[in-house]
Amino acid sequence: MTALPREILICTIARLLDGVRHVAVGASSPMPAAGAMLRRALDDGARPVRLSILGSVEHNFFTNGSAELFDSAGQGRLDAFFLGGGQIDGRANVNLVGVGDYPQAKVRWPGSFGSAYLYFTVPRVILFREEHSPRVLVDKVDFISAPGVSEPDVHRPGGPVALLTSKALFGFDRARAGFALESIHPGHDLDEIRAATGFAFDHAAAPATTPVPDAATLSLLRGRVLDELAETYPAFAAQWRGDLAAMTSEGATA
Amino acid sequence: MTALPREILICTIARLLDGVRHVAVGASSPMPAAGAMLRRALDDGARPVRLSILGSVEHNFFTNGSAELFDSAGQGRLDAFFLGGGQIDGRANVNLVGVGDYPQAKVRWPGSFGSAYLYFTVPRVILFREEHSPRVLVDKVDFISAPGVSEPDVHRPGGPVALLTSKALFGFDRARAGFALESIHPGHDLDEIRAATGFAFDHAAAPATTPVPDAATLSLLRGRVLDELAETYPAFAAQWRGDLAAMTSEGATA
Amino acid sequence: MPDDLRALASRVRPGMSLALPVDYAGVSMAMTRPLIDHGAGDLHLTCVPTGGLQVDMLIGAGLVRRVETSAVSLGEAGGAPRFNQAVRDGSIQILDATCPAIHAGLMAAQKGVPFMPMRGLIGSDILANRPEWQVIDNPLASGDPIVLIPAIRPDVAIFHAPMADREGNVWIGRRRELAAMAYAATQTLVTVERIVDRSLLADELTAAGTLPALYVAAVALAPRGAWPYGLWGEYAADTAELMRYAAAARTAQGFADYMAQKVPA
Amino acid sequence: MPDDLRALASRVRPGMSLALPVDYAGVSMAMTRPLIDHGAGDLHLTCVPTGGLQVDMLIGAGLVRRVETSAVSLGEAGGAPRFNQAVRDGSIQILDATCPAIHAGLMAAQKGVPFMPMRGLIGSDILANRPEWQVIDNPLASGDPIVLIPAIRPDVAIFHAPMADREGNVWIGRRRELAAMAYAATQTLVTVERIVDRSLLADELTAAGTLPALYVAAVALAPRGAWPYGLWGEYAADTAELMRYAAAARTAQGFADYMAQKVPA
Repeated sequence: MTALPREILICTIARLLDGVRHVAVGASSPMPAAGAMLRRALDDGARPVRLSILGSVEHNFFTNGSAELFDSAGQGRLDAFFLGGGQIDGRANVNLVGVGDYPQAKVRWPGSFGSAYLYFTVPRVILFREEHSPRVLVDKVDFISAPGVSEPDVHRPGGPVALLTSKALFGFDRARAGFALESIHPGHDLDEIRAATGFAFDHAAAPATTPVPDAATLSLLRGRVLDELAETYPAFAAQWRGDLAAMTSEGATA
Repeated sequence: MTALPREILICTIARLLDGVRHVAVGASSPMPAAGAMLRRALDDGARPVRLSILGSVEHNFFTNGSAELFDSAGQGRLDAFFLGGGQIDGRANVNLVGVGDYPQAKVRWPGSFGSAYLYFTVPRVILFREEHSPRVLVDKVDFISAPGVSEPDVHRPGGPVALLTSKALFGFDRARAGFALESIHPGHDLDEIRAATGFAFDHAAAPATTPVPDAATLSLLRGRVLDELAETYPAFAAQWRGDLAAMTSEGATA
Repeated sequence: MPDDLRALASRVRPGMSLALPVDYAGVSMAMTRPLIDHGAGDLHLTCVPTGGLQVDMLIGAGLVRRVETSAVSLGEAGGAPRFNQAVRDGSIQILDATCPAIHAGLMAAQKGVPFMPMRGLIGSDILANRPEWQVIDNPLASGDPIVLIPAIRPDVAIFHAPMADREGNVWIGRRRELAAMAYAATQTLVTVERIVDRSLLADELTAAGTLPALYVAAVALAPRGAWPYGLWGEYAADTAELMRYAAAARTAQGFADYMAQKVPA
Repeated sequence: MPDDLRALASRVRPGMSLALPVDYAGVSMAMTRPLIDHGAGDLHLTCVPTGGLQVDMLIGAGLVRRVETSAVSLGEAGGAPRFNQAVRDGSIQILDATCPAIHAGLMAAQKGVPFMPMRGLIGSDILANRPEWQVIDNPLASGDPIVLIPAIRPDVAIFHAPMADREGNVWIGRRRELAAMAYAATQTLVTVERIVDRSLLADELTAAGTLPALYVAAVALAPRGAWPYGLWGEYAADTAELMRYAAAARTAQGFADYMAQKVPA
């Protein structure tokens, strides 16, 4: 079976979530949600994986209002979280506020949400942004919604562990405050990554290729996970099913 | 109609509660509760008086656990509260902890409960202790659960306004940090009060007598209020009814 | 427009601070037009902890001086056009926050204390732009910087809930940020889907999700009062309408035209 | 004694700190004898915010090193005899508090902060005897002393509730101090009147009063598990039994005799 690009991303996310007990994803984040659902399916019977989808009624087991997610992070009960960002820079600083001089930004985004807290308190924060371009991955963000690293005296049990884009997976080294290229997704190459990345990063001379899911994982993903996902993200699930159907018919006619 | 001594106390409490919107009483405080219920009955139609009886399911409109009473006081939403005390001294310091050297007190009482907070935050705290003796009304408490007065820089919107015992009513002057005798209950006199009080207090040469309730108030008290009270304090209400019956039959046979 | 919504709106006076809930918690959209018609301006909005359509409309109507928020957006329908424009123009002051900082400020007001400590924030430009948020060295463990968030005490909190009883108790379910807003605010105005005859405090099952009348200044009936937002356990959001607004409100004129339309029954 | 109560008790290890609720909130009296039989001692008890029969029994059984509380009593049945004796003897350390200080310490743990500020207390001997409670000058307004209460992070919270579901969600109604204990504690052990098949989170009405399984380490069935205390909405306290205990436990021997009796079915 051939994996779709988004399936490789979802399986990569599931891999990054190995071992978590509780992961939260934003309201409109189908790919992280799918990755977490795949993680839960893979760990079925071995370890319970709790998934909170913010703003969802269905996948919200909180009962103390919108503060409870943050409280649970402060208590050390939230293991993993995803952050996007209009801009992400080479020190893993995240900007969710805008482009240009603050406060009268040229481009204004919604705002920082809970990033300035969760980035400090959640041990495994995964930066996830599909667009991999110099516009997003900048040398220095215009506004720091949440900093990638902190001085040693700052209480910070959490922080970034990885940056996943449509082209590649980077790991983040907190000591060095920089990214290292871990793998390039099939169909992309180092030159392309270099050109698309606005910050400097470490990499092997011949970087690894991001692993493609095996048949068992793919079938779990296209079965149980896709069904679960469809409840919360029907449009995303429908498009995915459409692409799978197209791929199958292409395969049939090839 | 002749008023029972406890009825004079209850009516005095209702008088002290004039104008409150929200009053809280302890779990086993039938007289303060009766005073608050009388206040509510007197204000019926004019102003809603909310009554919280701590630990009661019936008279508990809180829905955020046992912290909510204190939170509501901190928000300025609690106008009046009652404090007792194993010892009360002339500066209105209250001791709910014990007699003798702390911590290995000779006599240990349950503890300070919420006094060290509510005494600071509730504008109208009424000290209520039926026993009027040098053992209770002391010159200086052995342990300050909650101080009667504070330095001017201490945030303190609340504090004591009065001390009511089975013998007399005192007002408290925060500026002078001392009590003044306001009135003596019928059947008692100044010499008796002096002998029974372990601290010095101001008083008029001929102190007033605590007013006895008029017929309308007494009938409200023995009707609606006694019925309401019986729901939460059945034993107290039954004894009261018994005393009323005895008084009536005495009157009939006199 | 029902008189009682008008009466609720009339409690808001120019210059007041208003606390408004996040999209999915119960936004009293029914109060939006009464507030605009009433016209009290120069408002300070506190979004608990983020804002959306209602905030965008109040800004578009020119009633807002300042917004404290962790974000303003229309969710799936994209950015909040009148908010974004006002920020670019500098016609409103923006106090960027992060969700738990707003919760912390309300909690300080709930507890009657001047501040709450909060982890995180240090090194962010959010903190750099909030001079009233102080960093102190944790007095209980030196060499441990921590941020203090001042209490947020809104003049008025406004939200929409499924039901209230005749005593003014309001059922908020597990959306306890609505209680937090009410505890912190001086007065709380609530619209509801329905008014029930039986006291919500009469049994423990409904009592568990009830905000007591102690905190509620006024209640008004407003069926489907969160529309076009949804109300948890009641009805879903009308995404098409949010999209229609988002498209219309890209310009000031488009916003004015949208707002001039009759509200659907 | 059911095996599952024994299993719950076995999670308590010597030297641990235990959070126990106030009389009327839901005391897991069913866990008292299993804890005593299990025998893990040297315990630090935190009463949320006051203690009663369970605390007195654990002290009488010699399992307690230290008690932090705002009061210990048997309510209508009078003083707590084993507690009072232990305080006089100096055989336990007493950390006298005031109710909202205990709530503040738990809230700090809930919020993941090292302390909470609190009004009141200044000038009391409670404060004078708690060197770990610090008075600082409010950094946001000078000349304003305020107390900081350090976070209370119990190892184990133990309480009794009406019901749990098969996923481990527990219905606590409006007794939200039980949630506060669970948020603050590392693990929470719960006994319940009954286990229900339907998820408590499946509808908003029950969800409103539910503590999610995220915070619950183990649940065991214990019908009438608060006896002789009552359980709100379920059954009243057995005052006669509390009186019987109060009379018996005036002496160490009387306490031992009482505890040696078979528990009524």
